[in-house]
Amino acid sequence: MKGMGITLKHLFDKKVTRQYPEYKKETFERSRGLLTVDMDRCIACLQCMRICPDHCISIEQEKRDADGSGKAKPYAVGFVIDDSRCMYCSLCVEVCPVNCIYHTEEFEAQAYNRLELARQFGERPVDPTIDPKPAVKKKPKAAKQAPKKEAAA
Amino acid sequence: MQTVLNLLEAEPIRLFLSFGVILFLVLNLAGILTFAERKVAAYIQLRYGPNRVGPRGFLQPAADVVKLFTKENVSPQRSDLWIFLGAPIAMFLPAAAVWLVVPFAPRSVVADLNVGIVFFIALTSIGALGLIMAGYGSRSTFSLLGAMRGAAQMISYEVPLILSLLGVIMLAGSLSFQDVVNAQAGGFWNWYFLPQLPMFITFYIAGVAEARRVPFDLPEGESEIVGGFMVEYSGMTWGLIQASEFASMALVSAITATLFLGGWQPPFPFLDLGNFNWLWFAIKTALIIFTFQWIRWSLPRLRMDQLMDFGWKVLVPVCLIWLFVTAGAMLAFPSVF
Amino acid sequence: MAVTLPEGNLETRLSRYLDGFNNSHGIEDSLVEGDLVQVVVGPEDLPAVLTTARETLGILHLSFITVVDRQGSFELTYELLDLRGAQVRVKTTIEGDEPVIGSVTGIYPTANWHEREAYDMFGVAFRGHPDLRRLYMWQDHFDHHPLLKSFEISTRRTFEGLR
Amino acid sequence: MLGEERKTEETTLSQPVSGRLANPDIRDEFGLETIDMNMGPQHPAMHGLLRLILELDGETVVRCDPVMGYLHRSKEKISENRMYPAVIPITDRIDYMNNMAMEYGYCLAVEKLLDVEIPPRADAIRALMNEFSRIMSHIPSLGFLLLELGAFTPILYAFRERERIQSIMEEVTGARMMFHYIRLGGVKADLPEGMPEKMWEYIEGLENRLQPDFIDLIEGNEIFIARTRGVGKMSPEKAVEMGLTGVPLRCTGVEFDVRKHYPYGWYKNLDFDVVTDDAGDVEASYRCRIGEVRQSIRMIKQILENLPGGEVMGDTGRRIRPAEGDGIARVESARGEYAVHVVSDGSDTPYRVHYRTPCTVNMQLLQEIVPGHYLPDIMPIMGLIDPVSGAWDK
Repeated sequence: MKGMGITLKHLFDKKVTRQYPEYKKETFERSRGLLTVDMDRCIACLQCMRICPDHCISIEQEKRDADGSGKAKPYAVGFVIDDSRCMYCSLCVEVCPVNCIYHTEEFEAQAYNRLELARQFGERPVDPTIDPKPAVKKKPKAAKQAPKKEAAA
Repeated sequence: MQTVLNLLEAEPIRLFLSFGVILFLVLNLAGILTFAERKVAAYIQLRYGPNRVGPRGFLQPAADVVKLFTKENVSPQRSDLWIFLGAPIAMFLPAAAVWLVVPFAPRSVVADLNVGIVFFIALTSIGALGLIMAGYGSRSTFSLLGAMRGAAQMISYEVPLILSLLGVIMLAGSLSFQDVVNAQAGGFWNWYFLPQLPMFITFYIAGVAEARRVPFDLPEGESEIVGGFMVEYSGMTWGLIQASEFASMALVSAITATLFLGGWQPPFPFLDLGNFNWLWFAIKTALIIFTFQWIRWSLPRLRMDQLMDFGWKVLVPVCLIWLFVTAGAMLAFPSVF
Repeated sequence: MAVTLPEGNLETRLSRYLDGFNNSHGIEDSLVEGDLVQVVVGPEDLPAVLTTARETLGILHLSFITVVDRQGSFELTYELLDLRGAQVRVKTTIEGDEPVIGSVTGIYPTANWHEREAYDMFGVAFRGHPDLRRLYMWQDHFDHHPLLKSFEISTRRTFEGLR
Repeated sequence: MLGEERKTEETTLSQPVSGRLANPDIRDEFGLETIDMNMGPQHPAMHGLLRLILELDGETVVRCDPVMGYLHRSKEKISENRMYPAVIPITDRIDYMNNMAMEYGYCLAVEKLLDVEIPPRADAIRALMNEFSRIMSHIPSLGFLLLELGAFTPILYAFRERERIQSIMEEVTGARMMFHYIRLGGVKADLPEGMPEKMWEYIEGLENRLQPDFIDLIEGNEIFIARTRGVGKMSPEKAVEMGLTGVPLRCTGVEFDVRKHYPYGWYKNLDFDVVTDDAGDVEASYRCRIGEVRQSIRMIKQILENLPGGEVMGDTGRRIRPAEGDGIARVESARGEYAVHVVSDGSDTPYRVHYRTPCTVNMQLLQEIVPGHYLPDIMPIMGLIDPVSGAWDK
């Protein structure tokens, strides 16, 4: 029956709930919110698309001479992040060589339609329902060469 | 004007009118108590509770009722429909009808029956019927288990409930609530909870069990049998069951206040408020309701066998012993009583 | 405490385990490394080896059973712990597409659900299992064993209709 | 494919359900009929999505048959199709109450195959976060136990603590639940500025709050004792036979803790006790959990006092391709022994990953000890095992 006293004491304690829409939780420097892309810096290396465990990033690539250097380089004309699949693991952020994809402090992603959650960044929209190339299972070169050597020997 | 008042006080009209008033009060009481329950729960659990509808959430019960009325009333396909739909009414009406004999203030009681306590006991027993109807009618194993538990529990706890009243009846020498309250006049040392302390505690515990509150809420037992007898109810039938639960909780509190805590009698004679003595009654009832809620949010639930053990092996013997003590004391010192 | 757990030096215990296996069974291959004893046995010997492990050597805990689909053969790993710092790993390989192996539920009752899982995911049938039903997948109208390499999964977004 | 075996399965299924696991002593004492009842998968008190097929004789359970798979997401198959680093956020989702241990086990297993040296500071931070994660899982599980007994309040006190730890975790890792903090070769980032002091302050506060909010409120309650003492009682032989690990094993008196007996990482340097209890019932498991929270607090203090300096990430190279072979590692998660078996074929993705989650194994206990108990006792027994839906279904 000791518990009764404790509950009575808590009756007058300070309340700990936060009133959500008025008071939003503080975000930290490392908090992983919605992803966003700085398209000026993107070099369309497709590393984020490859590492993504959920295949939520689709990039449409094109050879284009964007910086006027006279050489046609890969250029991302379409870039879509599908928030309905993203699990905020931050792998794409770490893998990006030019730091063009990063987390914002936004964390409220809601929509009436799943398609609205696919956010387009490029100049041309990409259909998010079409699957990006899944992670290809590549054998390392050594493993591929080994049977050949045996055959040769 | 005077004739209208006289007409209103004429017997059949007065009864119907005041019964209407009581029904209105009880239905509102259920709403107010849901709100109070949620607020107390929230404050104990370090939350704020409902605070969006109306100022500080006061209109939350109204919003709940609107929601319940607009919800579809689903009944299981193979249920026994008449019994299924009759059960909430069979539960609500007895709980509301007992309020007829509860004295709110010196003159304000709907029907001052001279067998008021018997009326109270008789009508609370009917509550078990509604429970069994609900469990049987909805044709679900969970409901059936809940109803069986509920019937067993309510019938077992009826015994200590009645036994614990006997002491008060002996002391007051009457079965009328009004007489019992009058016998406790003159300050809190005259209230019956002092000479009848074991009976008071027994009545309180049995009352909690009758109102099916934690730790005796086995018929509902939401973590075992998912709401028990009312698992299949929805919409306003569910709301009616809920209203009857709250009404019977308030009823048990009111009866406890009447029989053991002096009803509308003020704790000290100089605090007599005259016509406003019903305030004392309200305060006492509210305090007891608060203890109900406090217990509910602090304690876990008993198991069926432990519940039965507690009822039959602890409460009933305590009542019987104290009954003999009271009777012996009345025989030995007739001058005191 | 009614359970007797092995005591003593880790190295002596490991060599005792290895000797125990070597003395009573034909072991195809064995390895001692760190706190690990690894033995490779034929599939028909496996229940007998585990009986030795539990009854004679007193290794009380079966940690898990892993099945690896090697496309044409199945590799089973039984990981045993003596709860005091030593691991014993029993490996066996079953050839063919319809693997059947003796159940060890009589020796280690905890193997019950491990074997049900292996049956569910790979179709490995355990002879003498008391209750060989699927553990995760639904019981009827599902004739696949999802962790086989021949069970292709598609990463295509299959909820177009829902969008 | 498996014609004959499939037939055995069918015959097993076509038998009357009541014949298989029932305890014949209890049933038909008076020639009564029993009720078949489905508890779950949608049941307000069930831990996640578990369906129990119960056979009841009045309130007494005669047979209990757990049916799992309602949250099966085939983590093992998914893991086979992801690159090694991309599996870590998936392991997070296995046991969503104690994610850190899930990541830790997988990383240890892959690191056995990788040629990488873990810096000592990374090891210490891993152990530190792991202990926080254990507190984060144990304290709500006490609350769940009380919730199942019908008391609603302790769970909210428990979640208050969990939320506060989650805030600390968010500041360190970036997420509140799915941390993805332990990486192959180390941890994602060093502790932020001023974090050790903050953790220290929180831990001291928790030590003070543990007594009133979780011990007095729960143990100082006669109804709690009446409901849990002697419920789910099992002998140590039974517990070892059933392959139990974690609290269900330790509450019977068998002293086994992976951190102590198969030490990994920074736990080799820490001084702590294995909390055991002799009773082997639900009350004993409650006391074990409280004891483990105290041990975790002790460990966190030790780690914070001697936090080594240096790097937090070992050099794994850009592409992670472990050597061929088996990598097996086990850690002590909040629920028991969690083991990961990674089979590598030398490519970018694992050939096979097997997760040995403690919940799956501990849940076998249900069909063994529930028959003979009353229906309301099932819930405390679930509280003893404290399973997590994501972990038993993988």
